Amino acid sequence: MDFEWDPEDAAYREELRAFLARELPADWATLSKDGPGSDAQLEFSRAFCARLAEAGWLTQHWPAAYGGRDATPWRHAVLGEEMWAHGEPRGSQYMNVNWIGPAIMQYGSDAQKALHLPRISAGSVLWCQGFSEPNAGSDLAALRTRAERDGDVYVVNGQKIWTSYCNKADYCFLLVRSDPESKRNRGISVLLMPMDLPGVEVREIPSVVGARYFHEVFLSDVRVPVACRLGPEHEGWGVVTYALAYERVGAARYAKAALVLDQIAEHARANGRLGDPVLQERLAEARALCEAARLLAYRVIDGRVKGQPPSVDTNLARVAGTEADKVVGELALEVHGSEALAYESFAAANFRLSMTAGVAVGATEVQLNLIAARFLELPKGP
Amino acid sequence: MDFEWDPEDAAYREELRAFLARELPADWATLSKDGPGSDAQLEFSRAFCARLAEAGWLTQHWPAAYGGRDATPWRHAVLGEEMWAHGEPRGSQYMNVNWIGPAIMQYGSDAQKALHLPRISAGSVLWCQGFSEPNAGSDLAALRTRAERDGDVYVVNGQKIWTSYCNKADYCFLLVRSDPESKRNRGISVLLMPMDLPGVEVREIPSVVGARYFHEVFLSDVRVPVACRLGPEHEGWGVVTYALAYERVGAARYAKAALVLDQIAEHARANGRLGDPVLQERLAEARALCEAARLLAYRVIDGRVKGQPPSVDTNLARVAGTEADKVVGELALEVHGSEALAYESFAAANFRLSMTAGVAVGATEVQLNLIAARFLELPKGP
Amino acid sequence: MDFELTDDQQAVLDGVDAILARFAGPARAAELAAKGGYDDALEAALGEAGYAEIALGDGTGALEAALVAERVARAAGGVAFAASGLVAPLVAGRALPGPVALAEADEEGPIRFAPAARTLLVRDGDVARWAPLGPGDVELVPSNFGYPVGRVRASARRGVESLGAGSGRRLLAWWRVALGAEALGAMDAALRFTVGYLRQREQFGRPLGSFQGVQHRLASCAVAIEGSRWLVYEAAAQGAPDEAAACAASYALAAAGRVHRETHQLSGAIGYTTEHDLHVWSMRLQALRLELGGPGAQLRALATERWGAPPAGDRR
Amino acid sequence: MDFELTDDQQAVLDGVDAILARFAGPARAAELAAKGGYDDALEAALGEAGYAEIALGDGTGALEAALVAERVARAAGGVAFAASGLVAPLVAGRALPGPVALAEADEEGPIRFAPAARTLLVRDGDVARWAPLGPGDVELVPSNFGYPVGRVRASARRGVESLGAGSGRRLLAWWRVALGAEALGAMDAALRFTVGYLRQREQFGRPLGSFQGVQHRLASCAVAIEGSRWLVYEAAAQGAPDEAAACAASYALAAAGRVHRETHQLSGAIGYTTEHDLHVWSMRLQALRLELGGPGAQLRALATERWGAPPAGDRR
Repeated sequence: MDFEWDPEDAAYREELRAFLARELPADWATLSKDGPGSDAQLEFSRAFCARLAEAGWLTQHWPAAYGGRDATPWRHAVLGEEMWAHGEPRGSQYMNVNWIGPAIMQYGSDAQKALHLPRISAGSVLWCQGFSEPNAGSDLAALRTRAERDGDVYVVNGQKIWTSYCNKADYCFLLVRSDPESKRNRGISVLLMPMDLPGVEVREIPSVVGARYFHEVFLSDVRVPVACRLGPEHEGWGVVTYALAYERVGAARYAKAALVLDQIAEHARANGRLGDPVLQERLAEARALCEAARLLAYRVIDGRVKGQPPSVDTNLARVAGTEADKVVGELALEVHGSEALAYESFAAANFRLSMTAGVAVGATEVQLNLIAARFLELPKGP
Repeated sequence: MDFEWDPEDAAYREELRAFLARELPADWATLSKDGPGSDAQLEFSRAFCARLAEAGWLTQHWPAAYGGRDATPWRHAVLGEEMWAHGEPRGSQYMNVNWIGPAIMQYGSDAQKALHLPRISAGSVLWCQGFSEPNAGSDLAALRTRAERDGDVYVVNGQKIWTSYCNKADYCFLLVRSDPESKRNRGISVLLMPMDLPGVEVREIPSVVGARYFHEVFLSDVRVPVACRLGPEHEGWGVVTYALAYERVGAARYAKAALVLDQIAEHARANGRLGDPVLQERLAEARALCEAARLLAYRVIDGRVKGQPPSVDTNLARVAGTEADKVVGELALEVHGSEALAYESFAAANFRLSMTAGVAVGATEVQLNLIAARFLELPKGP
Repeated sequence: MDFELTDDQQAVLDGVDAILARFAGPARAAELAAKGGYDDALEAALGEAGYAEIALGDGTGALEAALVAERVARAAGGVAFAASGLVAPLVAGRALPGPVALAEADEEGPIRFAPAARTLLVRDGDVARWAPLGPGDVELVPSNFGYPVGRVRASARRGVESLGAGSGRRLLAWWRVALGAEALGAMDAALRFTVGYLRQREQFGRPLGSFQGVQHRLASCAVAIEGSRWLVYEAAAQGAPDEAAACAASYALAAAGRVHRETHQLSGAIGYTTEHDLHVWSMRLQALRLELGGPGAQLRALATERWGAPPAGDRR
Repeated sequence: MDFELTDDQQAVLDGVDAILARFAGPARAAELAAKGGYDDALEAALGEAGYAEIALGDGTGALEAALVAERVARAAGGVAFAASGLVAPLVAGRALPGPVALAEADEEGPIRFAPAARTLLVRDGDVARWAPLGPGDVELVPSNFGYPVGRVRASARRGVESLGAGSGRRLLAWWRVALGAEALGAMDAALRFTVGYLRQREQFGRPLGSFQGVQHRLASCAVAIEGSRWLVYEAAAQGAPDEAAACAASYALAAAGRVHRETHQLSGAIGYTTEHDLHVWSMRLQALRLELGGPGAQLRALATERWGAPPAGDRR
């Protein structure tokens, strides 16, 4: 066992922080208040990711064959932590580089690779994911959006919901049921659908979390070329499973939570309340949760470095990350008191984003089920 | 709505407190440390209950026809609170007067009434309850102890477990399966079994809670006269349901917890720590839990006064009472620190007894199931 | 002792429910919240029916006022009834010109209902003061916690007329009861919404509400809500004794945090959209927890009242 | 970064597991606990195999000692390895005559392992002192928290030899890591016992462990235990930095409280009898929470280390 960062990774973190200090605008705190899905942040991400790409860091973890640098998962984790801690200036593009690109490398045709990978690694394209449906939340296999083959195209009809980022997206990583007779996780295909096709309609779902956070995507007789299908027909479940295995580390929510927590402590100090023992204990509890979440996430990265198959470590890390995020969000409210009533306040902004923790990464209940089954080996209920 | 005590009930409480101040020995705190099941306390209860009976209070809530005074459930609740707050000096006899007596009044033969009721109301007899079995915990209907009819007697074979008080008991309120072909809650009978019959063997289960807290009762070819059966043969489930409806108010754990909490606060004050905000908040949280449990229990009493059928209010009150008891028990440990390591310490004694809260009154999980089904009307799982 | 509504109390609530059915409800609340508005129509309807005077009425009093405040919160009514109809009359001994907003003299943050209030009732140490609020006194603050909120000029926060020695303490106690009643109503509605949603919402082939993991968490919320109910009712019925008031607020605000967390966790994404109703109540629950020093201040007050613990100051 | 045991570490643990399989386990623990005894046989076996020197060994150090302390706790070993084999050598720079008991100069309560200890290592402000313990120095105190405990005479608690400036701080940090390691081992075993019991125990026609309400609570415990694991390992590997040590102890002692509560609640009555094993670990978890000022003191220390929060004193 070894808990020290490789000196080069540690040096990289410093370099990255200097980069962020240079590249993030002075009003970044205001700009990023509505989260990575806001118009402002999505727009910003195009310029920012281009700069990251220039520095060679945007897709550094990709194989050299696809323009990457074969950087280790640890190096990539440093990037992820620093990005999340700073409000994810990559906007939605963390999805592009983390799992959409790798899925295309694995399953894409030459044409698909040529079309998508250079744009992703240049930081100039925005994607969204079309997974959830009104009657299939955490239960992906219940999806109903149909894609009927009509010669060279699929005619797609259905509805996706809770989609983030899609108001500005160029493409959608879309799950459809291509075999109408199929059940559950069979008969599903993945389409790399251009968002500007006729019949694609995006509607914002107004939300207390912030503007442009959630959307519905209505698909009415959308004619998607068969050439847009990623991987074999009807076997999209395998594609998704592969892609999400890349996502197993998940967002470094703990890094964001730890930074917010430091800011809460700073606020308390500035207001002369850091001497209050109750506050000290609450801050410390939250800090310990962030640290535990960090190490549980590192355990997942370690498994990935070693080429181990995805394991229950991911579920443990997600439950811990969610808890840390929520506790910090609630603590921000409590420490800021009635000032937190203001929409623009630091505390309210953090609370809004933390409210969605545990839903966004797949309901915590599903994670707990998996821990019970795989880690504790408890018998399945009826 | 009215939240004031009837002046007569309030006056009665004062009278009762004066009585307790007179009757409880100076070393009562030490004597009662191992809980109502300890030898010392069971022994003490014979003298104490006799004095309560003399005062006319032991079975004041019984009908006048059976030597009671037709006291209201509120009056009886005052007695229950004061007894629990003072470590239940009635020992196991609270069961006698609360539900064993009433069940005999309802279902007993004239001979059974004549035999048992005068002794119960005089405070001179000890009972135990033979419900739980090694493979039937909170699931009473799974019981297996067999009673085979052989002329005028039942031949009883089986095993009861987690039985409290039975080391000194004169009688056992015993659940048996009288119809060997029956399943679940059919074919069960209740026997009022003398504990001195041949074939009854009691073994203490050593426990961290305290000496003589739990026992096993082995029943080997015990010949129990049919005349000891309470109510119709094979229809004991109805008898038990009736009896336990009397128990719906349950022990006034909140009264004990509130008193212990005051003692914890007193200890903190004596040690100059009552100014610590963390301790203040923890004490207050526990106090609020005790008060909520008190009022939820009162709601149950109110329903009983009004002749309403038993309801989910009982389950709400039990969950709240259990939580209050546990939180106070843990807080006692925390406030007393390493002094609590000593077996004889106030904190350790309270913690041990509070550990069993929620198990003794029917597992909290079962209560939560019932609240979900009856109060929230959530659909039943498979 | 009697834990059931009298016929008169039932009649009061039937009346208020009828008004709320017409003038309140989550849809109306969401509409008002979008523009930070106040529900003048509901206020007028309650006033016409005589509910503004219920706390000092003939045969009605604090308990009835608390019951109405709970109902208004349950229906997500966009009026300051808890302050105007419960706290103000019981502290001042007479109705003050409504709507009333409640403030602490040294608290500078946004104040609930201030943008619509005609009267500010201020706790200033041991006395309560009140003052009329003029148009220039309040600055509207954008917020999405379900209430119109605004900052009140420091001069206006000092109040004009003192209500006498001890009135500060009475204000504190009634304010706590009011917070408890409002939290109770909102929690009750938030839980009912969530239960209704989970009863019909299917996942993995059966209703989410049939999963035991879900059921136990909802059942624990039910215990917390029913506990809050009786603590609030008892404190109101007994005239808000300091200890009982602090106890009711302590318990109810803790329950509010739990109910917020659990209802959102179990409702998933629909909890965050303004197209479903949960947020109407859940965000208000958080707002109530931001008032009067928060849950911690109520707990400390309870410790002081119960055991004479030395006042430890607020956490903020 | 590497989160897996090296081959050498695995060999160390295989060795200690073999010894523990022979000399420890819950049955042996219960037998010793009944008489407040110390496991001299286990101590001797660990000593012969060289584990007493592992913290300052050739190619082994604090992390290996913490791993062994965890294993000893998991097997409910009745020896003071965490103090003797982890804390003492890392604070003193050499092994002290074992068994070692740890004390705070101003704490008068019973001390774990004091009845059997030959050395008392005392934190006295900024310095650590140690002293040999003689037969008259310790009074055995009956206890059922799973450890032999005793009161040490005030004169003996003052210690004899100072380990120099800063040694008090080092003692505090290593003591925290040791508490974390012991809690981790005991929690892990308590959860495993409970999971095993609930897998086979049937109620209402199916294994209790198949109920989702049960599963979610056990899964939450698993998260808390695995979180404790990495915090303890990291703090040990990094040489017990003050902040990391306080963080590991804070998290692990909170987890210990939760695991105690949940394992007992879910195990029901069998948790209370000495005829099943749960109490062997669960009662020890509570004892660990009574040490060094309890969970609150670790949290306050973490706040001080992390944010320079003014020391707030202990709660007791």
